[in-house]
Amino acid sequence: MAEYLIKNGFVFDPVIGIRGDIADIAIKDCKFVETSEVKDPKVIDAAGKTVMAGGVDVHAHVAGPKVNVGRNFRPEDKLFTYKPRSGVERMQGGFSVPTTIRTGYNYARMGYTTVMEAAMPPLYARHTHEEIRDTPILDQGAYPVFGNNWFVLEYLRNDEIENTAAYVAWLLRATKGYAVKVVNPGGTEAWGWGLNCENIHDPVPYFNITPAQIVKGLIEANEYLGLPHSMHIHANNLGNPGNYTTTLDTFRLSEGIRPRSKFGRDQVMHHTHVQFHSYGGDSWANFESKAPEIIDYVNSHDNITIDLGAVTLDETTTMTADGPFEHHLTELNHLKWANTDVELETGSGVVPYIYSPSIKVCAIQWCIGLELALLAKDPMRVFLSTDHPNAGPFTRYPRIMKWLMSEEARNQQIDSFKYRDKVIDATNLAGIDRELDLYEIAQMTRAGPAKALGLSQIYGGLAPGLDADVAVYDFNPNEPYAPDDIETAFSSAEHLFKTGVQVIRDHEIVSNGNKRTLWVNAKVNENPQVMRDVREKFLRYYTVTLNNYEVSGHYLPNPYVIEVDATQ
Amino acid sequence: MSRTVTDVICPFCGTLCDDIEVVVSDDGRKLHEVYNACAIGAEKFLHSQAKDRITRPRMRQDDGSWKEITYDEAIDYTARILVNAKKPLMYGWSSTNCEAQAIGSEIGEVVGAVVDNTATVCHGTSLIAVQDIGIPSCTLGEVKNRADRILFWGCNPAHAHPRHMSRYSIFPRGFFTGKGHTARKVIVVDPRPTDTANVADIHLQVEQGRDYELFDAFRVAFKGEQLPDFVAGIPKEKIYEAAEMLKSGRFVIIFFGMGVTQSLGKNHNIDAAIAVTRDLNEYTKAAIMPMRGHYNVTGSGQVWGWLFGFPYAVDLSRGFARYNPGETTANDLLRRDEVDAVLVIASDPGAHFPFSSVRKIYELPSVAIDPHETPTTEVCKVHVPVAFVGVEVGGCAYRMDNVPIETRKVVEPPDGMMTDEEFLRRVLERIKELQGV
Amino acid sequence: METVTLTMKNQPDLYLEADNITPDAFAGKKVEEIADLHVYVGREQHRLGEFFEVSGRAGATPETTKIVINGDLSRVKYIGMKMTGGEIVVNSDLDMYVGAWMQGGRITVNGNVDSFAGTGMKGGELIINGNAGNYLGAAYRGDWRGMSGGKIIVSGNAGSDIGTFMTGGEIIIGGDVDVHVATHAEGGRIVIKGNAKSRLGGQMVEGEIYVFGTIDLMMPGFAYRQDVDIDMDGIKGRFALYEGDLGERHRKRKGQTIYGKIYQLIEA
Amino acid sequence: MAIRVNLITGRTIQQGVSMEAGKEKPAYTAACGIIELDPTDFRKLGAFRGTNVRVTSDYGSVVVKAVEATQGPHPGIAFIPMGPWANMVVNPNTYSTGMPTFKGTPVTVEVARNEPVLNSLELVRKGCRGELAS
Repeated sequence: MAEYLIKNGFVFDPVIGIRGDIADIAIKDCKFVETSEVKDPKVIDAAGKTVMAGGVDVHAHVAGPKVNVGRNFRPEDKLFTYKPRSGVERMQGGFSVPTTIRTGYNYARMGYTTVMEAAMPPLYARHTHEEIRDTPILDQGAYPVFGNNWFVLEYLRNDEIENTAAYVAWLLRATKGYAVKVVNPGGTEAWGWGLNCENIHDPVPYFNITPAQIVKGLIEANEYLGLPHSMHIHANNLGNPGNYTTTLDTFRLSEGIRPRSKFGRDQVMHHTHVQFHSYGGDSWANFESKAPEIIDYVNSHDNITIDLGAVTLDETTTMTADGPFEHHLTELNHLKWANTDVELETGSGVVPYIYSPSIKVCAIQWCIGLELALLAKDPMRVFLSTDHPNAGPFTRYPRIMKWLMSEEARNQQIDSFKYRDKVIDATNLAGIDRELDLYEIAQMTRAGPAKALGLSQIYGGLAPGLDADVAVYDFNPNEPYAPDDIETAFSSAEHLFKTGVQVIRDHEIVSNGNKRTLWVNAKVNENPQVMRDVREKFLRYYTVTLNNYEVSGHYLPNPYVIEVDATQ
Repeated sequence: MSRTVTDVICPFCGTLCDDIEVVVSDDGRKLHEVYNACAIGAEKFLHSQAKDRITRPRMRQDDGSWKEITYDEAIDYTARILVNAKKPLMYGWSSTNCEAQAIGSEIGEVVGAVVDNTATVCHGTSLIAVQDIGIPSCTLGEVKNRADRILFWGCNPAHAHPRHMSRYSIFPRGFFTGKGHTARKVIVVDPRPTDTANVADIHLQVEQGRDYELFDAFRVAFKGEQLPDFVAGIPKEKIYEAAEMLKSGRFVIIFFGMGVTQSLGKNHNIDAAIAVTRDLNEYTKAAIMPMRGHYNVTGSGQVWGWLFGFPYAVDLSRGFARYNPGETTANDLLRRDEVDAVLVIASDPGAHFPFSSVRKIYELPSVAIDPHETPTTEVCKVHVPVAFVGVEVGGCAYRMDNVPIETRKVVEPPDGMMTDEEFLRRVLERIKELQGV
Repeated sequence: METVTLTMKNQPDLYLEADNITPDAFAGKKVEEIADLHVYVGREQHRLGEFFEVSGRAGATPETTKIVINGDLSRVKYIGMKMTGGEIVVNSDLDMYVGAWMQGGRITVNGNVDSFAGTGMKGGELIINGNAGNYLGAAYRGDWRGMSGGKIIVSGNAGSDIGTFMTGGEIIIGGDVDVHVATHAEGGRIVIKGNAKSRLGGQMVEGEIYVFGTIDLMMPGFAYRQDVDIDMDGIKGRFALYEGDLGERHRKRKGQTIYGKIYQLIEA
Repeated sequence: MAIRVNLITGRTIQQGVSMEAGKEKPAYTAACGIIELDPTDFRKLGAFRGTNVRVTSDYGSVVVKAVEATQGPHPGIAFIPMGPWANMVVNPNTYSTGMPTFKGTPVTVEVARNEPVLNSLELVRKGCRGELAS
């Protein structure tokens, strides 16, 4: 393995605790090492440039069945934006839902090296892994969804945490999944009948359980197992005016629960794309931001982490396992609607959406996403995301960084809104002068997400021993710059190393890398009841046999297995 | 002695039954018996054992006879016709695994081909409709566990998907459907009283080619608006009755097939069918699903979806991907003389394309990769026999509801035979040699 | 206005993709530079000059550039694609995508054109003195924003799927049309001076279709409302007005539901 | 005598089974080299069941064996199972959708008692070489 020395860059790294000082970063055998340990390194001159660890995305929809529905049913999303093949790069298409090839390359161009697929329907796990396999460069894992799963509903109806945990462990292994994802708990099962669960106490039809019981039970099962990541939730009532109370109710379900994990995380609940869950008012007419109420709660409760789901004001494609929400959306915008309900497990929907700066609600949504970040007290617990592609494509992360780092850029955007004054009235952003620095950006995009995922032993920083994922950006924080310079620089890393392999050199992709797929293998005590229930459900209700369900190893050509021992 | 392999996946139709049992010899070289499969599926497994099977590539000679050639010669020929062409067509892909499809996609990229799959003569028009209006759908287990209203429109599962009705749609007892078929209402729309129509509560014998009008009439009926006395040969009272039967269900599923995708209107018929489904979701829960034909035509659309962003008819000739059925679809390309070489794999356009297109294949440099002897192999210059996917080699396939299932190898192919995947991998290597990269 | 004349001298083995033949690409260029523009045959890239004699001169801007094309162009695609101004006159039949996504200027084709002419058109004029193929003035696959402005005039017949997802602009057909007209339309106007077959206005939300000749079969979703007298923009006479598609959802304006409208001539 | 009928094509279980058993085999010809006619159309044609007939459309012509509809009645509609025989006569027009019009081709059916039904390989081979009688 080659040795590298990245010399004289301005280094921002919360793990080492270095805030833009000039330092050298050494790489040897895929890992960061002390500079004294490299003998004959290739030297990268980073003088005048910014150096950060590889980015970590805790929540994006980048691989699997609904993503591919989004690709295949939107040919117009690829019109005139295709990038031809050249050099090591294969052809790349799609704007809001890029092909797997473009997904890998474009994340790398932004300096990201790890991306988690946020919702994997277990029955479609094989598909998700096929796409992950064909996404170059990135390390990836996928979160199977549990919040509407019949096993979970039946066990938690009777508070059977141990059985739930045993089932979770079995399903993580069967699907090669990474974490416990919950989407609109109970609501998507209700959608099997065209219904929904609109708050945490709305009972799930036929199953005699509430979303609150599901969420609390899955947090407890997650901690019973001590998984690397916490339960990761998209709460009920997404996208509706006045939903912030549901969000706060959901947060409160974590109260009093502490993490029981040896993977270094502090939270027991990660709530995702909180922008979509921070709405006040009771109609689109008096729709307003409740970001302060939401972030106050997060600021004062250290067992919660969130990601933003920031709106980028683009034409995009929404996609979620929240089936009833997508139906609601297509009723609003009358655009094409795809839906897939998945037997015994989950559902999903896909609808194109245009976040127009000329529409008041869209502009308010944009403000809310940024408010959450700017009002956050602990950037180690609030992560940058667009819930790609729901609030906007991930390729806009550098633009969000610009908005977070520059009040001038925010004001330009606010002033261009068609309903500027009404938007200002309904939000708080115009009064916020905070400008994040690159250290805080590194917390929100590197160290924080890595820690929340339980992966701070390999990702998120530049400390010796960590995997050598590092980006060099052509950006000098000590020279004057225009807001757009931030976006330009962070859209195109000058150099990128992924696990010690240089994948970008002089802004050009030079290698397809050495991608890995992460999954969690949790060992539990033998549980004959759960295995009997599994056999029974496959025999009677599934349409595939149990023996054809598990994803076999060859779908993960380069796996990275995290072993968890929950036998007791 | 023999042994039984269970949980075998049937590589015939999009129903992708995965409960087949196959009895093979102890050494795994002979396949003796097949259980649980339908007549067609059983035949597919058994045919792999045919004594007169072609096991080596062959090339057509000037005098019209075949000459056996080596796999190396076949690889070289295939690579050369693709490299020498300005715009080759690589067609088929539906009866092979996703692994082979992925390599084929890369070949297409490298040589600037148009890749198209059998959806082009099957559910391609459904895919166009989905792009125009979307598709509210579900997995087949949702149908089994919830559906109490079943509408088959322009499809005849009794013949084309023989186990569909018993495994998924009309007869099974599921979680919320413990009474099986007795609690389900079945409507069939077809210009013929098919064997499927015989088990229906209502058969609407639509005037052939007037499905679009009848779908529209359903939508008018849902809204309580007035209909003409007859639409598509059906009296309006029957349309109102059928519309009410659908609205009164708790979970409606519409299955549709070639009767609507291939008749006048094509994508519009499906567009209107999906609109009917959307409408029904105002009143109850409804889903719709195409009855996909080849067992892995769906997978081919998925692989190209994630690699290129389009499910079929993908033109890679200019180094990037373009898509427009009517231009980049196999029959239009052949009819219009837009391509100058043809590779056919895992399908039989010779039997299933209009003859005017078949003759174009005959006139071009061409290779057919197929375990069978077919009308396609008859008109191509080179025939490359390969192992049967799902019988002699495993690999991933996607069911009609897009559920991916890994097919199993149950028996050894004849000695020395290549798989699709191996052959294509070697072709790709040879192409890179010829291109000097 | 300056004029560049192209004369086809060599036929492509397959089809020629000539998206660079627009006033936008030619403007401000010398003859040699125009001859150096790229055209494509399959995966091969060629110079425009390999297929065309190029003469005359281009204007400084698209608006001041006219292109006249002679020879047999029946195997040439994408003429005038995305053009924003100026003029193109083609004295030949053309293949697909003439004037696709055009935004301004004028294209005159003295001959027939194949399918997808005027796809996603936003503005300008496309005049076809001949017949047009299918998908004239239609949306690109999957796009719900079809032809939104400009005008297409066809002297002869047109194929199926005219004006799919049309939201604005006008299409005038001198002769007959095949099935599926203005499907999913949410605006715009289509005038058919000859006969129509069936499926006019299927899933139509808004917009107008005028038919001077016969209609083989009216959609069940269209209801006869009344006879109306019209005299505007060259449309004159007594028409039977049908509204639909009743199966679709429709907007309301000032308390009134807005429908798609089909006007069929009763007497001139 | 000749009759005009509306031709549709599609799968039958016999077509599926014989296709998987080998398209070069006689069973495939027996399953697909046929046209299913309604009894009323048989009467109009004035032919017995099992007679060879020539089916002709604007797009081509083929000889198949006439049999009685197995899924009828459907007067005025004729059915040839999907395959090379049907594809000699179907309407190849795709209306720019990629999909030929496999269903709904007007055809003429006339008795052709002495003309043979070719097997599938022969049919396409002779067709490609221009050796078919019409």
